[in-house]
Amino acid sequence: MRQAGTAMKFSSIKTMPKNVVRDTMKSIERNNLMSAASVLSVIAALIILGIFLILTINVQEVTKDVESKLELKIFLQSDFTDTQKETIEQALEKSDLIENVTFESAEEALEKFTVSLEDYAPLLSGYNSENNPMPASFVVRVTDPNDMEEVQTLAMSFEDQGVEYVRYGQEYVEALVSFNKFTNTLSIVVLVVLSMISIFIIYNTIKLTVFARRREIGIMKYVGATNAYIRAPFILEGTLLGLMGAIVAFLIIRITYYYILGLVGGNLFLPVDASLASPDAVMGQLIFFFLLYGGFIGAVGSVFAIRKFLDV
Amino acid sequence: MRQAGTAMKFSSIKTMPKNVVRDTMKSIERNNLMSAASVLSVIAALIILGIFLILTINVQEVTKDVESKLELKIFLQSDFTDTQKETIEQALEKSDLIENVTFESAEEALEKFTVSLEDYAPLLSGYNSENNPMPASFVVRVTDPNDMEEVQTLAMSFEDQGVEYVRYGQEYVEALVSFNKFTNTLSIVVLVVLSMISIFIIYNTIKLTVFARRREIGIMKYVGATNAYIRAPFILEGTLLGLMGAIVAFLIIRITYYYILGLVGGNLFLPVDASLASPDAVMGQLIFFFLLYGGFIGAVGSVFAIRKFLDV
Amino acid sequence: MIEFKNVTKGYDKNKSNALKNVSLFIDKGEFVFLVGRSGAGKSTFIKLLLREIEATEGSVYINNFNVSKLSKKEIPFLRRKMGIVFQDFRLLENKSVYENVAYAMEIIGKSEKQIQKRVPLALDMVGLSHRMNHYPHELSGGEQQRVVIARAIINNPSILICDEPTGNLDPETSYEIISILEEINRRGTTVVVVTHDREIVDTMKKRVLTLEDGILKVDDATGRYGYEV
Amino acid sequence: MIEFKNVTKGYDKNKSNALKNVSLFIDKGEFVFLVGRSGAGKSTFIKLLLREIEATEGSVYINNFNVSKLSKKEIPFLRRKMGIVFQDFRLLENKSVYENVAYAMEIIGKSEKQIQKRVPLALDMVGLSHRMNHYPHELSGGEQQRVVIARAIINNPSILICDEPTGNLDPETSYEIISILEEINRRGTTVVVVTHDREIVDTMKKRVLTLEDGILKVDDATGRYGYEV
Ligand SMILES: Nc1ncnc2c1ncn2[C@@H]1O[C@H](COP(=O)(O)OP(=O)(O)OP(=O)(O)O)[C@@H](O)[C@H]1O
Ligand SMILES: Nc1ncnc2c1ncn2[C@@H]1O[C@H](COP(=O)(O)OP(=O)(O)OP(=O)(O)O)[C@@H](O)[C@H]1O
Ligand SMILES: [Mg+2]
Ligand SMILES: [Mg+2]
Repeated sequence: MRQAGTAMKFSSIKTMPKNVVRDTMKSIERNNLMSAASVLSVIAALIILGIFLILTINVQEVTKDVESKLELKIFLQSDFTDTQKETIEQALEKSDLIENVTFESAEEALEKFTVSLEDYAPLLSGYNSENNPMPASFVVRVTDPNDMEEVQTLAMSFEDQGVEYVRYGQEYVEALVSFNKFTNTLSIVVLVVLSMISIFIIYNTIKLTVFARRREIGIMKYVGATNAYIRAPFILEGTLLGLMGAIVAFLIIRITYYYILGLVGGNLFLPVDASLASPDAVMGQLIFFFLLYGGFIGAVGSVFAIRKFLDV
Repeated sequence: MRQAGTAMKFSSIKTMPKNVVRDTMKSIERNNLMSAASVLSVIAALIILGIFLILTINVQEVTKDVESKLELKIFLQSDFTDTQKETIEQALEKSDLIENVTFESAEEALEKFTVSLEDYAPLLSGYNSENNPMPASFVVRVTDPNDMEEVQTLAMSFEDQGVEYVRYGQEYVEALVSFNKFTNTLSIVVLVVLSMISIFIIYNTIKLTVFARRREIGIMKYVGATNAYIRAPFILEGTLLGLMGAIVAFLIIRITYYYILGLVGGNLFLPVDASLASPDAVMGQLIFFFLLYGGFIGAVGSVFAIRKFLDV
Repeated sequence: MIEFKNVTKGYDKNKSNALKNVSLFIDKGEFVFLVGRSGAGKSTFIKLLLREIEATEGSVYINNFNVSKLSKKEIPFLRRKMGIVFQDFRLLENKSVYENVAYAMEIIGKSEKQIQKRVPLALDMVGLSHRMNHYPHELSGGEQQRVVIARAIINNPSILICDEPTGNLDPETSYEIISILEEINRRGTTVVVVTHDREIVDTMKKRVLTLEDGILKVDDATGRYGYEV
Repeated sequence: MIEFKNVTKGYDKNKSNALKNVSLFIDKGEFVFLVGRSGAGKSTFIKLLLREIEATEGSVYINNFNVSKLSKKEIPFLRRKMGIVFQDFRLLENKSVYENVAYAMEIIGKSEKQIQKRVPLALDMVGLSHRMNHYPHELSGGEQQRVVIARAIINNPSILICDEPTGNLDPETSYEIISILEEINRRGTTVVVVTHDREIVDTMKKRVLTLEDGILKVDDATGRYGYEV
C-alpha cells in the first residue's frame, strides 16, 4: 500500500497544476457570492490601509521638508578677521553633520532684519553700514535636526577664533523632532494595527467561505484526495482573489487620490511651507505593497482557514 | 385556508419572542465560528472607524483652539484722544463679531516688542517713553476667524476718529481657515467612506454566515415557518453580535486611547500651542455612536443578507 | 382534497417533461402509494403539492385552493397543513432530535406545555425516545429518517406526504413505520407515500398510482406494485 | 483482505456500544451483504473500514495493514483502494455529473484522455449518459445515487463498499445496480453491500453478515436475509 501510494502521489502531482487552475476558475465562477465577498473584503481592507499609508507617507514627507528648512545661526564677533572666517567656514564644510553653509555679512543681516520688521522698519532708520550693530553670521543647514546640539558644540569650539554665539529655535526644533518621532511611532502603530485588522478580516472571510464548503471538502476526502490536492485550488483561489482585490483597491485609491490632488491643486492649505510627496512615487510604493500583501494574505489566509476542515 | 392561516399567524406571533430569544442564544452558542467571525468583523470595522473619529474630533478641537487665539490689531493714530478711544472701544464691544477687546498702550507695545526682539533688544535701547515711536492699539479676538475682514472694515470706519490702520496675519488666517475647511471636508469624506466600508464588511460577513446556513433556512421553510419567523432570530442575532462588537471595540479603543494619552502626558508635540479634546467627552460620543451603529448594522445587515435565501 | 388538472412540468434544461399532462383526484382520508422508476417524476409531483415549484401547464388544487394562485406569504400556511417526509432526510443540524420535532410545533404557536407533552409521544411512536437529546449527526441513517417522520406527524396534518419514508429502513422498521402511517390515516389524514418497496405496496392493498416517464400510467385501486405489468 | 479482530466501537454519549467485539474475515474477491436493523451498527462498520472513525478496542486490517496504524497522510491512499457509495448520496454540488465522476480519476493522476474515455462508459453503465452535464440538484434521488455508484467504480477499486446503494431505487433499477456490482465482483473486486432489501439478498444467495445491536449474530454463507429467524 505504501509503495502504491507513493507512486500515485507522484503521478497525481504531475497532472495537478492543470486541474487545479481549471478547478479554481470554475470555483470562482460558480461560487460568485463567496468570491465577491472575499474580493470585496480584501478591497475594503486594502483601501483603509491605503488611505493610512498615503497619509503617513505624506506626513513624513512634509515633516522632512520642514526639517530640511531648519537653520542654525553662528554669529561672529564684530571684529572677526578673514582668516578666522575661513577657518570656521572650512571646519563647518568638512563636517558630516552639516548639509550646507552660507555666510551672511553684517550688511545683509541689517537689510534682512529691516525688511522683516515691516511696519516697524522706521525704528531702524538710524542705522547704516557705519554704525551697523548687527553681527555677521554663518547660516547652517544640518543634515539631521537631531544633531543641532552637536553642531552648536562644534561651532562653540571656535569661540577663540571669532565665534560670538550660536542660535537656533531650540524649543521649536525640539518640538518638531519629538512631533516627528511621535508621528513616526503613531503611523507604525496604526499601520501594524490596521494590517492585523485587515489580515484578520480577510482570513475571516476565507474561513467562512471554506466553512460554507465544508461538505464539499468532506466528500473530496472520502474519494481519496490528499490534503495537498484539496488545498491547492483553495490557495490558488485565495491568492487570485487577493490579487484581484489588491488591483481594484489600488485603482480606486489612485483615481481618488489624483482627483483630490487635482481639486487641491497642490495647495495644501498647511500653515507651514511644505510640499507633498510625489504622487507617482507614492503610487509606485502602493501597488507594490498591495500586490504583495493581497497575494500573501489570500494564500496564507486560505492555508490557515482550510486547515480545520481537512481533519476528516 | 386563508382564515386558518391568519389565526395561526396570530398565535404564533404571541409565543414568538420567547422562542426567538432562546433560538438566538443557542444559535450563537452553537455557531460559534460564525458568531466569532461576525463579532470580530464588527470589532475590526468599528476600531478603524473609532481611530478616525478620535483623530477627527481632536483635529477639529485643535484647529478651533488655534483659531480662538487669532488676534486682530487696530492701531491708533499717535495723537488720539481719550474720547476717540472710548467711542471706538464701545463700538467694538457692542459688535457680535468680536469676542473680546483689550487696549494696549504705546508703552506696553514698546515693552513687548523689546522683549520679543530678544538678542536684538539693544537696538531699541535709544527709545523711551518720551520718544516712543510705537502706536497704541486695540487687540481684538473675533468670534469666528472667517469674519476678520468684516471686523477690519468696521474698524476702518473709525478712520476719522483716531484709527490709523488695522493689521492681522492675513495670509496666515486665510491659510488656517482653508486648512480647517479642508480637514473638515476630508474627515467627513473619510468617515463616510469608512462607514460604508465597515457596513459592507459586516454585511458581507453576515451574508456568508447566512449562506453557510442556507440548508437550515430551506428546512425551516419546508416545515411551514413564515419568513418573519425565520428571520427573527437572525435579526436578533445580528443585533446582539453588532452590540457585542461595539462594546468590545469601544473598550479596546478606550483603553488604548487613555494609555496613549498617559504616555504623551498631554504634551502633543505640536509646533502650535493647542490642547486636545477632553477624553471623557470623546469617549461619551464614541460609545453612543458605536452602540447605535453596531446594533443598526447588525440588524439591517441581517435583514438584507437573509433576504435572498428566503425564496424557497 | 388533492386534484391535478392536466399538469405538465418541464425543467428548463430537459428536452422531455418530468410530468406530462397528469390528471388525478385524491379524496380526503385516502391512502395512496405513488410508485415509478427512478426519474419518473414522483418527487416532481410532491414538489408541486408543496409549491416548491410551479406547474408549467395545468393546475394543482388542495382543499379547492389553486396552489399556484397562492401568494408567497400564504405558502407557509399551505405547508403547515401538510406533514412532509423528505427523500433525503432534512433535519436542522444545530438542533437536537427533541428540538427538531418541537420546532414544527413552535412555528404554529403551540404552548411550551403542549410541546413538552406531545414531542416525547411522537418520538416514542417512531422508537426514538432514548435518542431525544442527540444531534442528527450522531444518529444512524434510519434513525434520522424516523425523526423526520415524527416531525411530520406532530401537528396532525390533514395531508401527510412521504417521499421514500422507508428507503433506508430495514423491513421490520419499515412495517412499523407503515403501520404508523396507516394509524394516522385511520384518524382521517390523507396519506401519500412515494415508495419503491414492492413488498409493502403489495401487502397493504391500497390505491397505487404509477408514473412512467412523467405519464400517469396506472391508477389501481386494488393495490399492486404495478408498472412491471 | 478485510479482517476485524475483536472490534468494539463506542460513541462518547452512548451507554451501549455501536459495535461489540466483532471478529470476521472477508477474503479477496468475496461478495458480502451486511444486514441488520436500523442502528445495528452497519454504518459504523463501514466508517471503521474507511478510517473515518477508530475502533475503541480491537483492530481492523485491510490487505494485512492495520488501519488504525496508518498515519493521516496515508489515509487518502487507503481510500483510493476502495470505491465507496454513501447512504446519503454525497456529490460535489458545484460539479456536473461528468465532473463528479472525473474528479475521482483526477486525484489519482489519470490523464485527460483516459478520463474522457472512461467516464462516459461508467455513466452509461448506470444509465445516466444523457445526464452528463447536469448538476446534482437537477437530478432525482435515484439518479444521484447512481452517479455516486459510477464514481465509486471508476477506478476499479480492489474493494467496493456500498451503504444502501439501492435504498432509493425502484426494484428494476436496483437489480440493474446489483448486477453491475456482481459484474465488478466477477472481475476480482471484493464487494461489501449494506442493504435492507430482503428480495435482493434472498435472490443473490451470497454470504450474509447480520448485525444485531452491535453484535455479529449470523454469518451465513448460503445467503438469507437472516435476522428475523
Ligand atoms: N457520532 C455518533 N455519536 C453518537 N452515537 C452514534 C454516532 N453515530 C452513530 N451512533 C449510534 O450508533 C448506533 C449505530 O449506528 P450506525 O449508523 O452504525 O447504524 P446503522 O446500522 O447504519 O443504521 P441505519 O440502517 O439506520 O443506517 C446507532 O444507535 C447510532 O445512534
Ligand atoms: N431541478 C431540475 N432541473 C432539471 N431537471 C430536473 C430537476 N429536478 C428533476 N429533474 C429531472 O426530472 C425528472 C424527474 O425527477 P424526479 O425527481 O421527479 O424523479 P423521481 O421519480 O423522484 O425519481 P427518484 O425515484 O430517483 O427519486 C428526472 O429525469 C430528473 O432528472
Ligand atoms: Mg425522488
Ligand atoms: Mg447506516
